[in-house]
Amino acid sequence: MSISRRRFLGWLSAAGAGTTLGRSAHAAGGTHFTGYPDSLGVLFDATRCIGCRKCEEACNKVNELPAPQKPFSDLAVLEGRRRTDAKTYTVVNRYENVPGAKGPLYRKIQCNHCLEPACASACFVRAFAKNSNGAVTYDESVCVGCRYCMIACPFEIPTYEYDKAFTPRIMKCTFCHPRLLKGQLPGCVEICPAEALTFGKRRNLLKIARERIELFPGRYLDHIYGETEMGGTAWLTISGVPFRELGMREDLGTTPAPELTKGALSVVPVVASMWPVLLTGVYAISQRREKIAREEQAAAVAEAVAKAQAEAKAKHTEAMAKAEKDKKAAIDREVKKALDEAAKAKAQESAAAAAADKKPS
Amino acid sequence: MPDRKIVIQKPALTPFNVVAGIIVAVGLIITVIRFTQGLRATTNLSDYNPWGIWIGFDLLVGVALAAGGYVTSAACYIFGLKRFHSAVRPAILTGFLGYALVVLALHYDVGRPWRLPYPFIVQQGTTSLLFEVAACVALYLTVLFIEFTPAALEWLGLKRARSIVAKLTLVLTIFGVVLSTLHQSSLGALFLIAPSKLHPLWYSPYLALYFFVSSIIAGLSMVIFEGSLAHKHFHDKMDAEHLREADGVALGFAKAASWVLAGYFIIKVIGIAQTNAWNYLGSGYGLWFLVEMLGFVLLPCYFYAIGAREKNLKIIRRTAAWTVLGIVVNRFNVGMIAFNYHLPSSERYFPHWMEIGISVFVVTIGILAYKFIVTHMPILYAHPDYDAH
Amino acid sequence: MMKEKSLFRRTGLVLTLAALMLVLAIMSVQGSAPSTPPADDASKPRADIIRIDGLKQYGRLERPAVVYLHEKHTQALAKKNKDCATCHLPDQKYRSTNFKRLKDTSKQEVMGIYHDQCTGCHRETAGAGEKAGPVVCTGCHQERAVASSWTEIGMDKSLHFRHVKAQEKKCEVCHHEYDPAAKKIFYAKGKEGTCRYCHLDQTVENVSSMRRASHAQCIDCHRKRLAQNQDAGPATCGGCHDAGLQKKIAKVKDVPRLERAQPNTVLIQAVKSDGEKVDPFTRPAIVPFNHIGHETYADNCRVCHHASMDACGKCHTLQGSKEGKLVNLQTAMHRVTATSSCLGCHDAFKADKRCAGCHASMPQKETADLAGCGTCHMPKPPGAAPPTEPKAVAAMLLEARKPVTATYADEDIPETVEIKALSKQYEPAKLPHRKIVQTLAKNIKDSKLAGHFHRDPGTICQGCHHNSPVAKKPPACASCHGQPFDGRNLFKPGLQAAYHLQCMECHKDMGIEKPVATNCTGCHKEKR
Amino acid sequence: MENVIYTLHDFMLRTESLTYILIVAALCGFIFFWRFLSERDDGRDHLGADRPGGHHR
Repeated sequence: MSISRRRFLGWLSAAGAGTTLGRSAHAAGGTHFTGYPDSLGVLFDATRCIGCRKCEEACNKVNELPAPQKPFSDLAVLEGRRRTDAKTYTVVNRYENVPGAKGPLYRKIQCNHCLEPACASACFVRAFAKNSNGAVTYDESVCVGCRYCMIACPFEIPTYEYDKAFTPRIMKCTFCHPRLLKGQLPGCVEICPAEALTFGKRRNLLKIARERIELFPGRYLDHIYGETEMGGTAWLTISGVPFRELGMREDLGTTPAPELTKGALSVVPVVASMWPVLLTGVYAISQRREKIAREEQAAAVAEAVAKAQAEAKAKHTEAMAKAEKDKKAAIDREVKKALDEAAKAKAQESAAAAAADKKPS
Repeated sequence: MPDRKIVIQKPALTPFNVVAGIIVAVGLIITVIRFTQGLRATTNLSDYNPWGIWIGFDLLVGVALAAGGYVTSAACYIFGLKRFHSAVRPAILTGFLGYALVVLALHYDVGRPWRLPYPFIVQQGTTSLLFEVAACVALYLTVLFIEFTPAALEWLGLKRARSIVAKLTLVLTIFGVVLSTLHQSSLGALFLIAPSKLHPLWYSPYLALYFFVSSIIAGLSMVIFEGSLAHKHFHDKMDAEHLREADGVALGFAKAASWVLAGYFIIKVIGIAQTNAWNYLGSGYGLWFLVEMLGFVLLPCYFYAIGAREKNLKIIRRTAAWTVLGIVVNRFNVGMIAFNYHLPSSERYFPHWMEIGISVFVVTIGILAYKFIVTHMPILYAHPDYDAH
Repeated sequence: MMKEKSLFRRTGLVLTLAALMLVLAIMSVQGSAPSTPPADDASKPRADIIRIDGLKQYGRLERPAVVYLHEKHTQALAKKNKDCATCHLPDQKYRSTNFKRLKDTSKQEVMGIYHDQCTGCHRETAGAGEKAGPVVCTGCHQERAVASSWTEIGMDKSLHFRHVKAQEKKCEVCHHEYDPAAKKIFYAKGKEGTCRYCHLDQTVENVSSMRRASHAQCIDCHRKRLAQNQDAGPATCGGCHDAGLQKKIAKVKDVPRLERAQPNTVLIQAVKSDGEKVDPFTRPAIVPFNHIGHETYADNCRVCHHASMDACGKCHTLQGSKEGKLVNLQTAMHRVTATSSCLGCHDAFKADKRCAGCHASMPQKETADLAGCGTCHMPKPPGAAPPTEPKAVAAMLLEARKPVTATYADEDIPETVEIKALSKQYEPAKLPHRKIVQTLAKNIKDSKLAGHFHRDPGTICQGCHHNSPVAKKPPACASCHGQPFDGRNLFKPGLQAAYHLQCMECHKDMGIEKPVATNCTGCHKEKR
Repeated sequence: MENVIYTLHDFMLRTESLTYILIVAALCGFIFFWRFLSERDDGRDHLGADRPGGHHR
């Protein structure tokens, strides 16, 4: 299925949180971000790379990384699949028997220096920075060592010094940021004998890549890897074979990393402000219901008491009236006296009953 | 009500104590290795697999299973379900211990643990969901600590302080729910940034919602589960109210858990529909996903319902244990099993025994702390000198 | 309470079983299908695989199409002295290529024929105690991955010549025309075209598909001749279509020219859309075309005459016509990406190892470089007056235009060139310059095409000394290539890369394995 | 796969349509499930009570 892996943060924006205020609203506000103007990049042309490992050697030298076990002139290491590690910022892998290719193909792996770096977006101490020259750099002095950047990076570039107990660092290609500041080329670019790495402003590199593809339609695929992947990267790749044949993922989508988490982040203030309101409301309702229940109970009790009293009174009056009538009707005094006593006794009885009703409240 | 002053003298070398002692000893040895030789010596973590069970289990599972605190206190204090009152303190205690242990475990995992406060005091990476998790966990741990203090203050006999804290109950509860909502969901949202690494059946724009809803399920189930364990082992510590309400708590929570599980199942299915990931169901991962969905969501949903209908506590308790296991399965899937699904099997992660050792060590410390607190503080009974707040 | 307890147990059990069954069902529907196909016949690639999916025309297939191995059945029948007639009924002239029917009538009927006849025969065979095919649904209806060696076969020049010879030049045996009024086929002498002009991929009305037509007619003829013990072509699937067996079909070397009264030379004629021919002599330049010369390079007529045996300009008019799919004459001749255009065909030769060294690094873009036009487009000869026969003019021009492959004299070519510019670590690299030029010159010596396009002795130098005018002493590389990543010229590599790209890319494209690109000392001697 | 989706609009048209059907099915299912869950409870319990805190009286 040819769908992009773009994700829709539907439920988040549905909660009304997607359209927060501010100058950075993406689609809704019609604003979008294109990265630093004139930032630099490198174009890797996979049809030119000869797999000499000079770039690895130069990288090791200019970054003062520890010497490898086997010398860089040993091309036998290309037999296996390698990746960047804590002692290597860049590696070249060889791909044999790629359909449609005349001989072996090579691909250089290093940090792609995303326009919107996932590592920087993921870092909770801002240890990563996207510099105006395009380099994504890392500040060891604040890093906690949580390795969330390694989870976040779609290219699996950041590595970690697992060997160190106290001062482990994240290790990754720096685009030779210090050298760039001094006006020098990145080590790997400088040494590449075949200009498989072309250095320049990213927008110019895109022009060069497009021109090469147009002039040699049979040699290149019509795609510049990194132009849109994960929102675009400073390092670009062109190739004559599908990028997956060179171990590059073609399913990364074009959504920049911050866009992936933007929706979830925008929910935070909404929950923080609306939850107390809602919960207090629920609390008030439950309190109110309890109160009503209490009042209703009290009212019911009062009503029962009043009713009992009224009943007793009515009975009493009735009894009195009856007694009066009897008194008048009766001739025999003894009979009359006896009735009087009986009436009294009844009144007492009902009073006791009423009192008994009242008590349990 | 049992007289808490009677201390029953037990032999020191019970099987429990022996096993716990060994675990603690081994844990301490591994701790030394970890902090002298680094993660390479103690873990199977690699550049492809930066997070192992110290995150997948200790953080993701730990936080989810500690959700009982906010769920129970919200039910009792906010929704006004007073008959669950006796369940609040044990739930808060386990919540507090859970979070404390999560933070403890994090010290093992991160490279420079003394820098854990850096996100707050040095540089704030506010675009990171991990920042939100860290902030909320830190705050919520504080909230839980304050919520828990009445028990400690009662034990210590500090009446004034206790009454001040008691007045804060509602505010603290609301705080707790807000913070829990945020970080429970953010733990899921941590993985939103890696759509290319998490298997499409588990990756969803709803990840945050899934984690939040399943934390409610985890909280409810843990309260039932712990209740049943406490009943078994600390029956003598419980007062009449606790014993009288315990069955009602289990029944009510079972019904709620069943209902939430039903909703959770629906949103999981809708998540598949939204990302159109149906075709993955036929693969091996699809089978495993179905095991999770049918075996650990639909099945407990049904058995909770049966248990609540038939008022059968045995079923409810077993289902609670099963559901807790289901939460573990889910967090493992998102954090480790379905994560990095694209890598060849040679690059996949399986924990080192020392990693497992530390996780078991941390859980053991939790159990020991729980045991100590339950035997010494008024958790499973109300203190005779104080009114219920 | 006890009763209820058993109730839960039962419901729980049912639920678990239901879940398990659901899992299994999903597995069997989705998981099993693409996983592992039965490997019975997968070992050896076959050319006789037929997918019986004719019911597609009546809507979606309810079951997987049947993978039918034709030769397996032919061989089984042959053992019982049965032949094609067992399954294929006689139609008007040839046997029907359908199974046990002449026409597809309805879904029910077609399905019935297969089900009754296939399984009927399988049952009968099995009843006789012999090995027989399946009789249950899934026995036939299952996705099977059988390795295929099937390759298309076409009537190339050699094969055609062998047929002409065998049929003693009786073209009418195969070639025919269709008369729509009489609904009959007839033979028209001198109008023979290729089969595919009429027999398309799909059957259209009365014209059967190429597949059906060729199977009916070719096999019928081959079988008849075989029956009479005459020399005949294959009558089995693999005989024509198996990649391996196909190679064993005898090839005639130096095939005599086809006899269809085709011209030797042609003057490419432009026609306006209304059919009016443009007088070629009013045009500034004309294109003479060596028809007989191109015949030797083309495998069959269809390479150029792709839709009919007519002049290009008939359909591809000056402005483009509907018959020519609006492709005008200019495009039809010049589009590099079209295989049947002049430039497209010529361009394909650049992939040859001998040519690729220079040509692979030249832009493939259709060039607006007018210098190359003159190779084909020639000014009209001064003497030829308008009424001259165009073919004769073409012959005259072609006579004047002969291929040239000469380059400069050896003494004008420096023997070695020392490249010192980049030698910090290494001794200067010694380039065997003359040897390279001589090799390149040798490579193109026998190619007429190359001879026409490398007319100037300096053309061949342009392979390396590009982007500068042709000259005996071209400028040195360093005069253009300086620092890398020059912001003012984005597309120009630096000197080192220019050398490496030029040398090593050329070696790669020409298949020269030494020196290996990563072996620095292969070219540069280490400095001591 | 025979049904290749090329546009976001078509993709959403498919997924959203299915989602609406699922929502309706889920709501209907909820009614029956709630009845199943609550029918043995004492009378007053048929409304509300679907909160994480469990049912109330």
